[in-house]
Amino acid sequence: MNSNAWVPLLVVISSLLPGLIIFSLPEDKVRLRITLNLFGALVKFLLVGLMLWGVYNGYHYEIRLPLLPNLELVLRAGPLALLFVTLSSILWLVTTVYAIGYLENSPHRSRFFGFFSLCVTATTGVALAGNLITFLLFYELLTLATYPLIVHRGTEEARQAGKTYLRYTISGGALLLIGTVWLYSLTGNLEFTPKGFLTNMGEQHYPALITIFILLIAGLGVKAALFPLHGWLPQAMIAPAPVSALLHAVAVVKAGAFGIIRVVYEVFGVEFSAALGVLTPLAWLAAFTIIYGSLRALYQDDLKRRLAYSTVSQVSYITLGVAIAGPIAAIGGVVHLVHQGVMKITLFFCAGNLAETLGIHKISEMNGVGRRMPWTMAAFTIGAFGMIGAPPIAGFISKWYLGLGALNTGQSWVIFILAGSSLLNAVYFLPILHRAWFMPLPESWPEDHNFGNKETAWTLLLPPLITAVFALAVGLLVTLPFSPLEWAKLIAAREFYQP
Amino acid sequence: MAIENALMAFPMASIWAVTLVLLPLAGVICCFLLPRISRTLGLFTSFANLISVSGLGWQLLEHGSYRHAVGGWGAPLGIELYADGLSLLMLATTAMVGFAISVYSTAYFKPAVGVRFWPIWLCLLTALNTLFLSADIFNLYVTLELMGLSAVALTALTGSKEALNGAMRYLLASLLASLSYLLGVVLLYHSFGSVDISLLTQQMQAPSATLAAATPAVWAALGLMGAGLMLKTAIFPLHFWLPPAHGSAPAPVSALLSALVIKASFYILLRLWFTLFEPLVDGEAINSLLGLLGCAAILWGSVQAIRQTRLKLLIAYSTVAQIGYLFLVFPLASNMGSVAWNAIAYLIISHALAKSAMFLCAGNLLRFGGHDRIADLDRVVQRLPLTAAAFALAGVSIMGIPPSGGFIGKWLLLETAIIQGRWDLVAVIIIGGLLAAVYIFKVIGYTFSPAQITHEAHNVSARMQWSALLLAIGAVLLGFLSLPVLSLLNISDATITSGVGL
Amino acid sequence: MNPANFYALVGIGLFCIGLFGMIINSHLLRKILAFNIMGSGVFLVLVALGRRAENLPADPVPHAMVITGIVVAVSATALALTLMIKVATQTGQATLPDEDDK
Amino acid sequence: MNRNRLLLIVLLPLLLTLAAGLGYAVLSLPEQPQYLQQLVMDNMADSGVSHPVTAVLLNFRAYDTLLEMVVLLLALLAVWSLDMADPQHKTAPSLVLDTLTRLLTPVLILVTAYLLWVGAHAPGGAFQAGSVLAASAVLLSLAGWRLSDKLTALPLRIVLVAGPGVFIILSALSMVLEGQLLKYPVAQAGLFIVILETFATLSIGATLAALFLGVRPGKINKNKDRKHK
Repeated sequence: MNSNAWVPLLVVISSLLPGLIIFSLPEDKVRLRITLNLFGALVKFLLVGLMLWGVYNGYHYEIRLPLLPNLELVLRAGPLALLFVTLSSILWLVTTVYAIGYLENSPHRSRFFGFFSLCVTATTGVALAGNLITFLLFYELLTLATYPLIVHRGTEEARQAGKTYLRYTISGGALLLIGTVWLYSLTGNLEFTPKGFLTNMGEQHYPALITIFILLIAGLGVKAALFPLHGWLPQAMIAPAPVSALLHAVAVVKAGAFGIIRVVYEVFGVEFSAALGVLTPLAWLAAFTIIYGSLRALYQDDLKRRLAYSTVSQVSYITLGVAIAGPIAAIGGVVHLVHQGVMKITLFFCAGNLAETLGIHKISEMNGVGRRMPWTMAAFTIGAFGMIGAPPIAGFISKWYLGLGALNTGQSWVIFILAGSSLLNAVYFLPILHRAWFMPLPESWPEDHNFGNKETAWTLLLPPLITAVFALAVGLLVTLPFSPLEWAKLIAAREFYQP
Repeated sequence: MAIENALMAFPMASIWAVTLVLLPLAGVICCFLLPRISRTLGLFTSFANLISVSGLGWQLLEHGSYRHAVGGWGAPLGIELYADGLSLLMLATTAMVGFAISVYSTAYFKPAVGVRFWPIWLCLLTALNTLFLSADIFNLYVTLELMGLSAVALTALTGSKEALNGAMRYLLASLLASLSYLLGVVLLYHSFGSVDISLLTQQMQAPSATLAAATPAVWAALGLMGAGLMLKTAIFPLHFWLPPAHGSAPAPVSALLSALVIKASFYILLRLWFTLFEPLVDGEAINSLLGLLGCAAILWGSVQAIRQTRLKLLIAYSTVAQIGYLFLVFPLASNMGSVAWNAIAYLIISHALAKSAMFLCAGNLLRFGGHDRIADLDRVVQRLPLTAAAFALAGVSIMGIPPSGGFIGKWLLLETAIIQGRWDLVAVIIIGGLLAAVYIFKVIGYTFSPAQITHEAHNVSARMQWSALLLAIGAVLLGFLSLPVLSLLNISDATITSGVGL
Repeated sequence: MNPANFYALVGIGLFCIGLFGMIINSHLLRKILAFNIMGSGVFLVLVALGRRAENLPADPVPHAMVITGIVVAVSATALALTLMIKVATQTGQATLPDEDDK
Repeated sequence: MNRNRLLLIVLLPLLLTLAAGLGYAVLSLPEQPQYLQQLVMDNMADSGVSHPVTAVLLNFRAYDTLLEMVVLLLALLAVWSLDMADPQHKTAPSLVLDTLTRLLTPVLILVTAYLLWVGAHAPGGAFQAGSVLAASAVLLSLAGWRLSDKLTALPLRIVLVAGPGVFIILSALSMVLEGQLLKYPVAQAGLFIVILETFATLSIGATLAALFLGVRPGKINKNKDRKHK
C-alpha cells in the first residue's frame, strides 16, 4: 500500500478525530475547541487540495479495508468524489467559522461541535465511498450524526422534528439496505464503476433489478427530498442556522442527490438504466418535485421554511439532470450539486444572520432590512438571483446545461419545467428582495443586538460574503481548469464517451 | 522432573481449558472463605479468566479444535471437554462481558450486597465456562442447573418484592426446562448408550442408522430437549418469565442474564440441532416453525418494548425481540450454510456486548435519578454524557445500523434470506430493525431535553460509566472486526460437524 | 410387560402428573412439590430403563447420574423453598401475581 | 375458577397426549445398548474401587460430581444470600426428643462412617453418608443445639467447602501429575477416591443441614447474643 492510499482515509479522519476530542472537552475550553475545529477543517481542505492536484496529474487514491468476507470498505478519490468532497471541505471551513460566531455563549457547544464534525466526517465518507456498502455505512452514520444537531435545542418541537427526521431517514436507510443486500446477493459486486457493473445481467434479472433500482432510489430519495419523501426537510428547520445551512447545502440533502448520481452512473450505468426503462419515470418525478417544491415555497412566510421548500425544488435539478440520460444534461445536474450548495448556504447564512441580529424569522418582518444590514442582504441577493437562474451567477450555468441537454436528447418538455420553475423562483424570491431593499424601515426590530459600528459579528458576516463571492466566481470563471464545470464535464465524459 | 514431563506430554490448550474450569471454582471458594476481600478476588478471577480465554484462543488458532478427556477415559466412558470456534467465541464473549460487568460491579454493589454477589457470580462464570466447554449432554444438564440456580440467586439479590417474584418465576421456569431437557437426555442415553455429543452424532448419522435412528424415542428427546432449551432461552411465547426477572434484577445482573445466560441455552440448542438432531430436522417443517417463532418474537418483543414506560423493562423486551433473530438461523441454515452461521454468531456477540452496555446504562441512570421512568429521563441524562453516549452506541448496534456488530449480523442474515428467497424473513428483519429504532430513539429523544434537575442526584462513579461505554464501543467496533471474528468461528473439527461449518 | 418398562411408564406418568401440577397450581409450595414429582419421574425412567435386559446386571451409569440428579434437585428445592418463604413474607401470599395484573 | 376450568379442559388432553407419546417412545426403545455397561466393567480394575456406581461417580464421571458439589454449595450461597429471618425457637425440646437425639447422634455418625467405607465395594458412598450426617445435624438443631460461636465463622465455612475444595485441589494435582483433569495415577486411584469421599461426606452433611436451617448460623448466634445482653 503506497502512501497515496492513506490520503482518502486521512481526509475522513481529519474531521473524525477533532470531533471525538471535542466531545470530551469541557464547555469552557472555547479556544481549544475553536482551534481544533479550524485545524481539522484546514487539514481536510489541504488534503483535498492535494488530492485534486494528484488526480489531475493521474495519481490514484484508493484505500481498501476488509469489512466482510469478500466485501471491502473502499475509499477512493475519483472525479465525482472529488467534486463533492471539495465542496464539503470548503463549506465546512466556512460553516465552522459561522457556527463559532452563531453559537457563542449557547449551552452544550462541545456536543454540538462534536456532532457537527461527525456529520462532516460522514459526508466526506459518502463522497469518497468506493462501493455501495461503504456508501451505505457513511450514509447511515450521517443520519445518526445529524439527529442530535436537529434536536439540539431540546425543545418539544425539536424533539418532534427529530422524530420525523428519523422516521423518514431510518426507513429510507432500511430500503437502501435491502436494495444493497439484494444487489450484492444477485451480482456479488458493489463496486462503483464508470458505466455501471450490471451490463452483463441477463433479461431474466430485469424485474429484480428494476425493484432494486426503485428501492435504492427510494432510500436515497428520502435524503434528497424527492416528492413524496421530502416531509422531514421543512420540519428540520428547527435546528440552529449553521446546521440548516450544512444540511441543505452539503450534508444530508446532497448525500441523497449524490447517491442518486452514483447509483445511476456507477452502479446501473446510464445506458443500462435507460434499457431498464427507469430513467424517464425518475425524470418525471424530479420534474414534479421541482414544480411542487417551488409552489409550496410560495406560501411560506417563515423565511427558513421558504428556503427549505426551495431546496426541495432545487435539489431535484440534480436528479433531473441525471435522469435525462444525456451527456450535456449530466453536466448540468452534476455541476448543480456544487452550485446549489454554494448558493443555498449563502441564503441560509443570511437567514441566520437576520435571526441572530434582528430576531427576524418571517418574511413579513423583513421590510427595509437591506438598509440595516446591507452586506448580508447583498449576499442574499446574489444567492437569490442565482437560484432564479440569472446570468452570470452559478445557477444560470446549471440551468443552461440542463436545458441544452434536454433538447439534445429530444426531451423538450424539460424546457418548460425549467422555465416554469425559474418563474416560480422569481415569484418567491423577488418579493423578499423588494421588501428588503425598497420597503420602509419598521419602527423597531423584533430584537436588536448591537455590534458596534458593524451590522453584525464578523464571524457571521464573513461566511455568507465568501460563499456569495464563490457563487459569482463559479459562474464567471467557468472556463478555468479547476472550476466545477470542468470537473462535471470530466465526469460526464467518463460516463458517456470513454470506452 | 515429573512436572516437566507432564508439561511435555500434554498440549498448552489443556492448561488453559482446565484453568477456565478450575479458576472460577477456586474463586468461588476463596470468596466464600474470605468474604472481606471477595471484591478483589472476584475482579481478579474475572481478569484471569479473560487471560485464560485468550490463551485458549491462541492455542485453538494454532492447532484447531480441541478435546480433553477428563479423567483420561474418553467418551463414552468418561466426559470430554471440547472447544471449537463456536465455543471459543462464546467463552470469549463471556470473558469480555463478564470482566466489564465485574469492573462495574466493584463500584455498583455496596459491600454488604457485594459479599453475596461475588461468589454467586463466579458460580455463574463457572457454569458458563463449563457449559461452553462441554461435549456431553448429561454434563450439560449439570452446567445448565448450575447456571440456572446462580442466575436465580443473582436475580433475587436486592430482595425487593418485584425481584423476588421475578426470581421465583424464573426459578420455576428454569427447573421445568431442566427436567424436560433431562428426560430428553435419558431417552437418548437409553437409545444409544452414550451421552457424548460426537458419538451420538456418529450413530445418528451413520448411513445404516439414518432410518433406524429416527425412532419415537429420539423424536421425543428432540421435542423434550428442544422445548426445555427454548423455555430457558425465552423464545416467544415462552418468554413470560424473562421481563420480570431481567427487569427487576440489579443492573449488572440483568446485564449478565441478557447478555450471557440466555445465550448459553441457545448455544446448546444450536449445537444439538446441527449435530446429532440434524438428520431428523434437516429441511423439516420443524425448522420453519422455529423460524416462525423467531419472527413472532421479533415483532411481539419490539412492540412490547415500545409500549414500556420503564427503561429496564424496555431493554428486557428488546432482549425478547433480539432472541427472535437468533432463531432465524433454523430455517436459514438448514438449506445452505455458513453465511447464516456467521450471522448468528455475530448477532450473539454483538447483542451480548450491546445489551449488557444498555443494562449497565440503565443501572447508572437508576443510581443517578433513583428511577427509570423513560419520560422523566430528561432530568438525568444531561448530567451523564458518557452513559448517554454508551446507550446510544449500544442502540446503534441493536438497531443494526452501520457501523456496528449488529449491522454485520443483520447484513449476513439478510444476505442469506435473500439468496434463499425468504422475503417473509427479509420483511421481518427489516421491520424489526425499524421497531428497534423506535424504542431506542424513544429513550434517546429525551436525552436532549434541557430540563432542570429537580431532585437530589446521586453520584455515579466513573468506573460504572466507562465500563458501560467500553462495552458499547466494543459492540460498534465489532462492525470492523468481522474477518478475525469469523476466522475464529471457522475453527472446527471435521469429525463431528455436519456440512455447515459448526 | 417387562418390569423395567413398567417402572419407566410409571416414571413418565409421574413426569406428566408433576407437569400438570406445576401448571395448574398457583400455590408455590404445590408447584415446588410438583417439580419434585416430575423430577422423581425422570429419575425413575432413567434408572428403570437401565435394566431392560433382565439377564444382565443393572447399568451403573444411570445410577450415578441419578445420584447427581437428586443432589441437584435437592439443591434446587432448598433454594425454591427459601425463596418461597421470602416471597410469602414480602408479599403476604405464597403465590405469584398474575401476569395480567401488571 | 372459570379460568382454571378452561385451563383444565385444554391442558388435560394435551398432557394425556404427551404421556401417551412419551410412553410409546419408552416402549419402542431399541434393545438395551450394552457396550457402555461393558466398558465400565472392563475398566473397574483401574478405577480404584470395586463398586461400579462409585467408580462412575468418583472416577469415570467425577467431573459431573465435582460440578454437582458446586451446585450444592451454590444452593447454600443462594439461600444465605436471601438472608432469611431467624425462626427463633423459644420452646425447649421435649424430653423424648432430647434423649432420643442424644442417643441417636453417635449411632448416626457411626452409620455415616459405615456408609462411606462400604461405598468402595457395595451400595453406599459419600452422598448417602452425607445425608445421614445431615440428618443427625438436623435432629440436633431441632433439639435446640447450636454450633458454638467460635465455630460458626471460618471453621464452619471450611467444612462446607472442604468437599469441592479438595476436589479442586486434586483436580489441579491430577493436571500436574497426569496432564489430564481428574485423571488419578492408577496406583493411587483408591486413595484419591477415599480422600474425595471423606471430605465430600463432611461437606454434604454440613451443607444439607445448613440448607435445612436456611439461616446463616453466625446470624442466629448474633441475635442470641443481643438477646442475652
